[in-house]
Formats: sequence, C-alpha cells, structure tokens
Amino acid sequence: MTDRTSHLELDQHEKTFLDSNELIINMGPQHPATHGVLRVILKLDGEKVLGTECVIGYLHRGVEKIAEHRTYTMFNPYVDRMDYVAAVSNGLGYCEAVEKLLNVEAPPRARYIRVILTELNRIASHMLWLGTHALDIGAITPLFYTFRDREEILKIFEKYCGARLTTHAFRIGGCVYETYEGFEREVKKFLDFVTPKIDEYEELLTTNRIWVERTKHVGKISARECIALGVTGPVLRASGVKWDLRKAQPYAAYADFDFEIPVGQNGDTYDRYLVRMQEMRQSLRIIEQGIGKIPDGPIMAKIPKVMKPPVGEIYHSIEAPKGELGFFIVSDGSTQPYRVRVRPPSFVNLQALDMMVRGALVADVIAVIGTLDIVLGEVDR
Amino acid sequence: MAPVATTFFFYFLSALTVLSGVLVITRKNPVHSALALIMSLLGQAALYLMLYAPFVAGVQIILYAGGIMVLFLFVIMLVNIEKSLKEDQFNKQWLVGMAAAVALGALFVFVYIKGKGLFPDRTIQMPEQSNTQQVAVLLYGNYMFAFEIASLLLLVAVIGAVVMAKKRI
Amino acid sequence: MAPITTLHYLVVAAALFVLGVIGVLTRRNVVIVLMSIELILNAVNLNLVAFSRIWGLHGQVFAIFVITDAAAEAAVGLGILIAFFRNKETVNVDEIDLLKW
Amino acid sequence: MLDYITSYLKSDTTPGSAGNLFWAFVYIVLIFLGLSVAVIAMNWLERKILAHMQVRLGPMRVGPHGLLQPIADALKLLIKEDIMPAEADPFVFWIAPLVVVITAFTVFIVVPFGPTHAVTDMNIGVLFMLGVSSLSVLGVVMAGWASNSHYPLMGALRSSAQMVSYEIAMGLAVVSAVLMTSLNKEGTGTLSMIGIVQAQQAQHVWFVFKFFPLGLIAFFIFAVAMVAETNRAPFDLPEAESELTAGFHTEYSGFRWSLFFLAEYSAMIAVSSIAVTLWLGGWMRPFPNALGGETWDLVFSLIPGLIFLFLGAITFYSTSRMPKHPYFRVQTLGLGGFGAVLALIGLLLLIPPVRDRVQDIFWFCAKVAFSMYMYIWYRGTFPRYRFDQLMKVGWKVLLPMGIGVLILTAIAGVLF
Repeated sequence: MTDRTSHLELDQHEKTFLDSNELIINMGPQHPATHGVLRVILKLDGEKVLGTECVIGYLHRGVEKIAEHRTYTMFNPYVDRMDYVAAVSNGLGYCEAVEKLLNVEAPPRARYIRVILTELNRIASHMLWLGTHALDIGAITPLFYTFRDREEILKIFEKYCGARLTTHAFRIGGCVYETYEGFEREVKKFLDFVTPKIDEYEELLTTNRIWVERTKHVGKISARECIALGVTGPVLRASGVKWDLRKAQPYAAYADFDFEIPVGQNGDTYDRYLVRMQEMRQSLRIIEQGIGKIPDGPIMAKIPKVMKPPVGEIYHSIEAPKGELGFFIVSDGSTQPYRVRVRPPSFVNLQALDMMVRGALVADVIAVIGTLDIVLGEVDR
Repeated sequence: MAPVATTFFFYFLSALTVLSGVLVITRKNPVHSALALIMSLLGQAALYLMLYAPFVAGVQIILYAGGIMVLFLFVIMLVNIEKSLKEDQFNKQWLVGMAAAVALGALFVFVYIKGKGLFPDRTIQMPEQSNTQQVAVLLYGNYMFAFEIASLLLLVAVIGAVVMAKKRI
Repeated sequence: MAPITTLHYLVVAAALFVLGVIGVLTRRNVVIVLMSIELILNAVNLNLVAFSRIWGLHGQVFAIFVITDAAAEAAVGLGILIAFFRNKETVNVDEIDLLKW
Repeated sequence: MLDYITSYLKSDTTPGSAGNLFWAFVYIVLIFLGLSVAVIAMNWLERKILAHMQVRLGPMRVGPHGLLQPIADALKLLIKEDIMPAEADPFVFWIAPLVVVITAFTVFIVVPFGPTHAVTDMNIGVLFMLGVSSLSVLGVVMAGWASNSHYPLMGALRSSAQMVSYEIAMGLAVVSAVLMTSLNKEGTGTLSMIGIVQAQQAQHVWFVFKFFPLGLIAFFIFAVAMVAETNRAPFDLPEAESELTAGFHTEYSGFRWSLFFLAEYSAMIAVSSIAVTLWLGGWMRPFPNALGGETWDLVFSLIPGLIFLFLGAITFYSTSRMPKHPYFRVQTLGLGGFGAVLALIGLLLLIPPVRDRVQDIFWFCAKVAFSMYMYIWYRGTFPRYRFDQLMKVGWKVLLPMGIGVLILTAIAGVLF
C-alpha cells in the first residue's frame, strides 16, 4: 500500500522519534477504535497529529454495481447492508426514491408506520453511537447501558418484520406488514421505558469532568467548513446550521409532526454529543405524536407487478441518523435500474476527519472518529 | 537489626556491582548498558544498607534507579538509531585511555597499600533506627546552606534542561 | 573469611571509579559516556558512605548531595544530548567537536 | 529449634526486627500465597462487580457463578503459545515482565498487616515502598522498548512520563503524612510503616481526619496519584485499549502477559496498603475512640468471623437457589463446598487465640479491599484522560495542592 501513502511523503529511511520529528503510524484496519475496518495513516510528531489519511474500501461489496443487475424490488434488501445499524432509514430512502420514480405515493398509514420505525431506528443508531463513542474515550459502562436499551427497539423490529438488524421493513409502495397486535402499546411502553434511560446516560456523561475535558474543543469544525465539505447530519447541526431534511424538504409524513431541530454552537465533539442526545429526545417526541394518530387504511399503494419506471432520473434524499442519505437512480425503462448512486452520509462526513484532527493529539483522533459516527459498511458500500 | 552473613553478602554484592559496571562500559546497545547500570546501582544500594546507611540507600533507589535511569532510558529510546550500533564503539584513543585508567587504578592500589593506617579499622556505633532523623538534623542544621545551594542547582538544571530540549521556545 | 573492613569497600569503589574512567575515555556513544560519569559519581558515593562508618554521618549527607548533583547533571546532560541529536543526528562524541554550527 | 520457632510467637516485633529468619521466611511464603490468591480473587471480583455495574452477569460458566474462571484463565495463559516478535530484543523482552513482577512483590516485605505481622520493619519503610514501586516503571519502559513496535513504544513513553510525574505528587502527600507522625513529645517522626500506624494509635486519630481537611486532601492527592501510578482507569493511557491497542504489553502473550497482569494487581494492592497505612489507620479497627472499651473490643474482634459466616450464609442461600437439574449437581456441590469453607474460616476466626492474632490482619485487608473496590468503581465510571490533561492534572493541580498541604500541615503542626 505504499502508493497510498504518497501525500504524506513517507520516507522509507529509518526514522526515530527525534531526528525526523515525525512518525508514521498505521491505525487499523485491525484496531479497536476504528469501528470496523477503517485504516487511518497518522503522521505524528510525538503525540501530535500532523496529518491523516483514511484508507477505505476494506468492506467494499459493490452495492451500487449489484443494483444494475437486480430488479428494483430485488435490490431493496441490499440497501439494508450499507448502514447496518440504521437499516430502516436506508430502506426508507430507497423505497421513497423508487416511488418518486414510479410516481406513486405510499398510503398515509404506511407513511406513519415508516416515520415511527425510522425514528425508532434513529434512536437505536444514536444509542449504538453513544456506547461506542464513550467506549473509545474510555468510559466502558455506557456501552452496556445503551445496548441494553437498544435491545428493546430491536425487539419491536423483530416483532414487526422478523429481523432485528437488516430489517427490510418497507417495500416500494408502502409497507408489506401490518402492525402487529399491541404494536402501539409496546411502542408506548418503550417510550416510558427509555426516557429515564436517556437521562441516565446524560447523568453519566454530560457533566462528567473528564468527559467534558475530553470532548470540549476537540475536533472543532465550523459551519463554513462543514458546508464546503458537504458534511451533514448532527455534525453539521452541531456547528450551528439548522439544516434537517425532515424539516427542509419533508418526506414520508414528517410534515404532520411537530419537533425541534437541536443545534449546537461550537461544532466540537461535546456539542455533537449534546445534539445527538437532544435528537434522541426529539425522536421520542415524534414517535409519541405518531403513535396516537396512525390513520387507518391500506398500507400498500397500487404498484404494478413488474416494475418498469419511466425513463428518467431521480435524486431523493432523507435525513438518516448520520446525515443526508441520498439515492440517485437512473432508469432506462427496463425492470432494472440503469445506475444507482448512493450518497452515504458516513462517507462524506469521514472527509472532515483530517481537518478536524490536524494539530490535535492521538487520543483526539479516536474521539473524532467516534463523534463522526461512521459505519464502514456505508462508507465502502 | 544487624546484617547477617555480612562477608558473603559483601562479596556477592560487590561482585554484582563491579560486573554490572563492566557491562555498562562494554555493551554495544545503550539500553543494555542502562540496565546494567541499574543493576549496579541497586547493588550499591544494598551495600549502603550494609554500611548502616538506609536513608542513602532509599534515596539511591528512589532517585537514581527510579528517576535518573528512567530519564536515561527515555532519552535512549528517543535517540536510539540502529546506525550507531554498526559503528565502531570505541574511539581512536582507546589505548591511551585504557592506559590512563590503569595508571589511575595502580595509583589507587598504591595509596591503599601505603596508606593503610589512614583508614582505621574502627567503626563507630551507628544508631540504625534513627538514621533518617540524624541525617535530617545534619542536612537541615550544619549543611543548611549547602542544601539551599543544591536546591538552587536543581532549579537551574530544570530550567537548563527545558531550554536545551525544547524545540521552539 | 576475613571480616569486612572499610578498605574492602574502598577497593570496590576504586574498581567502579576506574571502570567509569575507562568508559568516559574510550566509548564513543554519548549516552554511555554519561552513564560512565554516573558510575564515577557512584564510586565516590560508596567511598563517602564507607567513610561515614569511621567519622560519622557527614559522609552520608555528602552522598545525598552528590546524588542531587548527579540528577542535575543527568538532566542537563541529556537535554544537551537531545538538542545536539536534533541538529546533527548522531550520538558520537567524536563528532561533537564544533563550538558552533 | 522448637524454642526458636515458638519464642517468636510471644514476642511483639516483626520477625525481621527480631532477627528470626524462620518466621520471616514463613511470612514471605504466606504473603506470596496470599497475594496470589488475592490477585486471583481480584480478577474474579473485578469482572463480577464491573459486570453488575454494567447490567450484565459476568463470568457464569466455569464453576458456580464463574468462581473458577480466573483459574481457567490462568491455565489458558500458561498453555498459550509464547510469541516473541522477530525483531524484538530477546533478553530485555524476557526480563521486563520479571522486573515488573519482582518489584510489585518486593514492596510487600514492609507492609504491616499488624503490629507483628510484617516481614520486617525498616526505618525507611515508606521510602523503600515508594522507591521499589517506582522501579516498576523500568519494567514497563523495557517492555515497550524491547517489543520494537510503535504502539508499545508510545505506551512506554507515556507510562514513564506519567509514572515519574505522579510520583512527585505522591511523594509530597506521603511527606505530609510523615510530618504528622512527628507531632509527639520528642518531635521526631518516622518513616517506618509500623511506626506510622503506631503514631496514629498514639494520637488517637487516623491521619485522614487529622487537621481536617488537610489530611483528607493529602489522602485525596495520594488516592489520585496511586491510580495514575498503577496505570488504572481513568489514567490507563499507557494501555489505552482504544488508542494504543494494549500499550506497552501489546506484543506480549501467554505467560509473560499474565505476569504483567499479576504485577498490575499486586501493585494496586501495594499502593492501596501504603494509603491504608498512612491515612486509614493501618491495622486499627474502626472507631477506636468513640467505641472504645472492653465490650466494644470484643464486639469488633468478633466481626471478622461473623463476616465470614455471613458470606458463607449467602453462599448457602445461593446454593439452595441453584437449579435442581442434575446437570447442575457438580456446580451446586462446588458452591456448597465453597460456602462450607467460608463458614469454617468464620468459625476459625471466632476462636479467641486466633481471633486476637488475626483481627489486625482482617481490618487491614478490609481497608485494602475497600480501596480495591474504589479502583473498580473508577473503572466503571470514568472516561479516560488525554495525555496533556493527565500531565496538567499531575503538575498543575496535584503538585501545587501537595506543596500547599505540606506547608499547611507544617504550620498546623507547629500551631496545634
């Protein structure tokens, strides 16, 4: 992989800590803190980071290429495997994109179910992020708490569609499953269960001196830089930009819901943490509103058995837990898409890593990788 | 308590000390040298204990072995380059140096043989249990001024080391 | 075996001293030269402590002062070494013969 | 010979001070065995306590409630392949874990488990303990350097900087405690571990409460510094798993690695026992003043035995709650046996001669155990410090605090 290190000007001749003032360290792909198989080449001066380069692609499965050889329906399960901790959002994005292409609209009941499940999934994704992020910074306990509570969400998923992680919950045109007996009651029970739990996480971390010191002013990124890099999601919002696709261009049934967009000020790791914690609470609010007023009616729109969308192209994006998840689909009128391009939030957000850690310490790299909330399955696709 | 098996321990410890000293100056790798020096220092600390100087022994362990030698190892790690291992380990005037050192050794032997009377074979009774207190009395009594100068010296050394080693001031 | 007298300790100290001198005079690696100086200082310490058995505790107090000096010397010496190494990338005393660079 | 052995039992000093080699040897063996058992028990306890803090069960499979898990782990480590990196320095790589273990065990020769229960009593006891435990950093540095790999080297550099800096704060805290020992008629303090506890006995106060809050602050400084000295969370940067994979022992495996593990836990016990000796009254029972007198002495002397009986009762209770399935028969029997052993120890501790001789050890161990529990608690609660923050805490917070406490203690000592 020597060619990949080119821009760091890696010198092959023997270097020690002092004579070169710099040291090249390989973090990953086998490293406890890289959340999968990310390889980060760090150029260090002692403990100070002079530059980084991410080497990705260890988890590349060619999802976009596979799409060209599957029908629209057959490709649906594949999107679950990108951001596997937020599979429901992926499915939502893809289904809505194809619906747009087909010019059909999911019935209201399906849209409400979609919103509730997606928001549940957002909470699950943020919980997983919180646990692993805290673990990276050295607090091991939150991981187990969040996994305990995430389990409840996965149980609801399992009851709804039979799968816990790669749910494949939605179909093009609506939902394939009707809510099960007692769905609303269980979701309500979950809401009552999880609200004090989020307080518990905050109690452990928000005012913890070490946590604050480790995250405040770490990995700062300004709103301007975020926009320049195309960074979206909580990272963008923590920098002070009130941009949430759920509000900006409402999809599914989000227009009917009343919720806030939490915004940070400093754009540091601590603000991103606060924003995500707030987002979890807002998601609870959305679910609470939705659970009371799921309309009756069909859950599946009328769509042709053999899906042949008209020739054309479409870009549809949703607010996934990690940022803007977009699907660009080109149709040539056949049963298979001509081209599918995914705009994964993790991949775009990962770009910011280098900017955020320059001049920081090694330990901050870990914190920043954690706070970007990347999923390598989505980065590499 | 009095040291037991004094003779055996004396020869054992002094052999340890001197042999480690030999290793210090002969090893190629500075880390090995430093480890040998640590052994030598610990052996000396034990010799101090046999000489009823427990406080000096404690200081020797805590300062020399635990402090100074860590500093040495730290620096060796920073500047350790493989290149220097392949080079000549002894400089050109090693023969002269050896000769001078041997002459010095001969001088010592001469002095010890000639001046045997200078080192009376009496030992004053040392109160071992209050050694620390007595050292403290001397240190903060008779040698107060020297103590202050030593602290000043340490301050200067701290500043000097920082100035020397810092990249940009 | 003969009882251990002060002279025995002095001989050990002398041996250490000579070893230190050999190290200073013949080795090229600065770090080892510095360590040899530590050996010399230790030899002196051993002498001082051995004498304190004859003439009272003053020797021990002196040994403590010597240890203090050794700490100062090591700190400054190693600082110089690091500064030097950063500029010249060598630890050989032979090459440290410039007053200015 | 028999006289030689029994004569010591009647004396009131340590075997080292009495020059009784036989008993010194017995004590060394006892401490070695006790420490090994303590480390094994700590391994199990840490995993169980941490697990229960984190809403999980911890080891449950090997033996009842995972009681045999540490033994299984030790066996696994012993038969595991011992890997040495090709480019490593074999000798240094080999000797580094030994250095760490030997230093961790050596300090225990001056730990006073009771007025007579120590291998020896040196008049430089505290200095000796601090000195020898500071040697363990050498082993860490050697391990990091000899592995010839970036992560261990960075771990070693971190740990040497960290341990050397926190030693200073630690030393200052210790000095202020030693200063408190000199507040007697003669005005001479002591560095001897037994002397320090006796000074607390004579002054009728644990030093943690002396000159409130000065003693408490000094204890706090020491408590923080000792966590940093032993490289435990939240100061576990040298082995920060998420940053440096495993720090200085990344390249170690099998038995050698287990030596580091052993050393880490015995070093924790060692510094805890310094803290207990200096501030928490060593072997003294709680409330010697408020609850003094013959009756209370008797009550407190019964507590060790009763605690063991209580533990035994708990064990019997959980034995009765074991599933009745024949599959669990061995486990049930084992747990019952364990309860029986605990109960037997409890009964043994109730016998008067044993009681009088052992209760000091019990109180000392109980205090150390409390300190060890704190270690586990920290680990379950705190995130990890960053390196510059760690240094900042050491040099800019603890060091000035230590100097301040030292000066104030000296002033208070003169005034009161």
